[in-house]
Amino acid sequence: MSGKVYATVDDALAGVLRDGLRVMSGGFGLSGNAEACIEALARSGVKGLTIISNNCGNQGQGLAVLLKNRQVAQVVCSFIGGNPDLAEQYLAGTVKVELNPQGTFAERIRAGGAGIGGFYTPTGVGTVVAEGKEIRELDGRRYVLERPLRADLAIVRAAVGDRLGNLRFHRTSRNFSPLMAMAADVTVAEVDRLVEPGALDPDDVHLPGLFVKRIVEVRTHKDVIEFRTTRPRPGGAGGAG
Amino acid sequence: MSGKVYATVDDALAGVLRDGLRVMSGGFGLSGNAEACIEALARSGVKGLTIISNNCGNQGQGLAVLLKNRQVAQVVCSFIGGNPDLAEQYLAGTVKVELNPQGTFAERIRAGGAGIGGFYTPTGVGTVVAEGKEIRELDGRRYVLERPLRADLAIVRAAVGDRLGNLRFHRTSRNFSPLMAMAADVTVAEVDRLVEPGALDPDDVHLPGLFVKRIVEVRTHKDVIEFRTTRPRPGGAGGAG
Amino acid sequence: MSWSRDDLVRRAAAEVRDGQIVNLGIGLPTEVANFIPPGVSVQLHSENGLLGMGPFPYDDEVDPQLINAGKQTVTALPGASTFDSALSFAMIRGGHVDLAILGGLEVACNGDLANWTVPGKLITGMGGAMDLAAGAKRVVVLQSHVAKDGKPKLVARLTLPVTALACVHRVITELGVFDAAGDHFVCVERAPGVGDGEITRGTGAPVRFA
Amino acid sequence: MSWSRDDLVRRAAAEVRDGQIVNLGIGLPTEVANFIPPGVSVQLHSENGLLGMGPFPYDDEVDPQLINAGKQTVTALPGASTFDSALSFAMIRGGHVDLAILGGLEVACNGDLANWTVPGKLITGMGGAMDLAAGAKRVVVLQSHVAKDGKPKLVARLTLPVTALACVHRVITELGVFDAAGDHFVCVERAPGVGDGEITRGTGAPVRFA
Repeated sequence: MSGKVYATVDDALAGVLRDGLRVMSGGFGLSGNAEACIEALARSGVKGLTIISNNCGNQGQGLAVLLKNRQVAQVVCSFIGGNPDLAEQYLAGTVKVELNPQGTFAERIRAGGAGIGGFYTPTGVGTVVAEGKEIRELDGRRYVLERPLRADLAIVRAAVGDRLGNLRFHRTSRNFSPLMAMAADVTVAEVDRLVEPGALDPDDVHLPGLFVKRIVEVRTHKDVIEFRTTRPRPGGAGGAG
Repeated sequence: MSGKVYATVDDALAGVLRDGLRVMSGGFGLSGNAEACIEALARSGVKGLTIISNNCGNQGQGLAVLLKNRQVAQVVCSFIGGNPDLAEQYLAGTVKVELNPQGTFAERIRAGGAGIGGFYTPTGVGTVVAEGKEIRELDGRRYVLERPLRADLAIVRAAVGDRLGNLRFHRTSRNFSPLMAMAADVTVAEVDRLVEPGALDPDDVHLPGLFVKRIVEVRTHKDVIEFRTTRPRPGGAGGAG
Repeated sequence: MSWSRDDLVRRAAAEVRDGQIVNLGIGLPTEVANFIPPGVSVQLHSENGLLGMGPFPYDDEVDPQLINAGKQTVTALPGASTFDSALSFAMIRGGHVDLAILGGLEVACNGDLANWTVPGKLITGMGGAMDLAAGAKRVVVLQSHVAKDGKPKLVARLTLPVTALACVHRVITELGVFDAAGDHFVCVERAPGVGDGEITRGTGAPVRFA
Repeated sequence: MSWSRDDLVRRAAAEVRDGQIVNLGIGLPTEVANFIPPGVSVQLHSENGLLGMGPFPYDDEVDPQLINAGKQTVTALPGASTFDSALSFAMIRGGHVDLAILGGLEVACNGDLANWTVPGKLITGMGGAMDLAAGAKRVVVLQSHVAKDGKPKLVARLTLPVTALACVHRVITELGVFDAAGDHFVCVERAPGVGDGEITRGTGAPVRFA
């Protein structure tokens, strides 16, 4: 079979990048980002991007670099707090922002990947989110009709991937990534560790490989922590007196 | 915390069983069934059940025992081939059958558990399945509106479960079970092996424990195979000459 | 004498029942975890994909890929599970989260909640607030009784943009505990020394005293 | 001389392209797996929750909880994955299955397919047939050219209950290979020695010969 494995993220993204691309990017804030893919997007200089991501970076880092570079025309997300680059360009009117309730955001992406034409959710009824959308009462409860989200490209990061594209995520870095991988024409996975088929037990796969078109091993990540919260070790050797 | 663990399936089902109950049952044909729970349902003698299950047993076994016992009033499923008990009672008009495309069946159950009021699927457009349902064109494609399925009780079988209800399934026995566990008021899990919290890594859990209300260890199962298909081991010691 | 910040959080912690699945909103509600009474065992849900969230890690345990919805580093307790955002919000929307304790800007006596944005201020987005408010089985709001300018935050009708309609069961403020009861609030508990008058004057909707 | 059963299955196997995700229907289509040409590597999808399905197990490998959609015991190849039915049908409905090879009862020249039930016969249910027909990127049907009573099974308009509309790209019968082309079929290949007349007479819709 023609392989899915690429040597570098630039190779993996070759032929896909263009101005006006719709890009889904997994991760929650700066955690679990496809860091090398984001850097490659920045290097490429493509413009007019629509970024579909929960936060579109934060604190000037991650996807916020694309904002700094003025490569982004629109952001579809659920939360933009802590992202001064986005706030500034949104207020200036140079970037359009479409806010979604986070659950609706996730479900719209899932619908995009699962061939669902639309779904009724109770979230957002009576709010600004429902404006212009169909409201429908079903079995005595009111719902908003929400439509699927799709993209040209999804970039996701996983802890382990095999040559067939099967992925396994670490802890809370899973978030939107499996959904986005389903909802994009091309999904590029950036994995901490690339393994041979069979190294992952079939029951251990988080995202089946058919959703991943290209895969590249990237061994080191910055893994920026937004809020490093810890507690003192009680009576520990290094504990405070 | 008041525990979820019960000593026997009869204990686990106590207080839930009644005539007219809507029961979801995981498994694909006779594979991956909550066998002990099904036997307990049979023993209990409850009647007028609605069984929501892909096949409702097969070959006179599994859920078909409930059919034999005349405990079933209605079956919601996708396939009834190979189930003479169901065919007979369906033709006699003593059991109602609601057939669903298998993907629609799965998605309706997921919707029931996920608080989705309805969804548009392309499956079934132009077929008997769409009769009496809303057909809607969205972005140039026609869809059928399908509604969620819920139940009073779900019975599922898993390979491993911990005391908090976290489950892990073996191979293709997962099928509808995680979805049904989400969509029932009470889910009883019958597990081959019960372990302490922490024995399953958080990333290894297939179904988070909040969906399982009661859990019982059942170490042995019949594991009936409907079609035992094998191939000869090439040149193997016991191979045919 | 109205409740202190810690009193408020401690009173909120008393809302938690043994065996519940609980989601604590970002900010003050997060601190409720520190005051859950002994013997009450709950599982904390974090909407970014974690059930069974534990306390902050020791310094040498920090995992950049194990965070809560406020993007703080956390731990996973034995029996925890991780999952994607679609399943996480299926839990919320499907009514599998027993209790959400959220911050508030305004609560109306019919249970309407405003807690995600103030017109004219920099928008931050609703994140998971609308899903939690609309989906959790029980919603308890922690907020101050009145705004800094003295304007009531318990009102007859919201003036701020809605998060979800008819979703709040109970509001806890420094003055007491108030249940949304349709066309009025019911004061079910008072902070020590707080009189009817103080409550009535500070509330923008009728209050009945239980 | 029309194609034998094995010829038919071998011809169907030639439809499979390297790297594809392929779902093989129950019955004759299942046998296509045995004829996939060397050098063509595909992953077989079984809608009960398996991608990367392998051949039948050796006798001592049989796992009652590892079956295909026909409930036969199978194996999982290295690189296989298992999943629940919602994700399995998300794959199908979402267009992630490149090719479905299905059995047929009737195919209309506009691509409409009937393959799940015959009125008056004992109903068995559609199982995954409607999802596969409506969702797979390409649908190839394997069937006999005419029914036992000589009635055409390639028709201008279905007479049997629909499985999915406008979904079939290609039909392979013992007489040849036919593409659904709107108001006619295009015969793109003939079994050796089969003439235009035989095809035209056995087909209930106009046929053009490529």
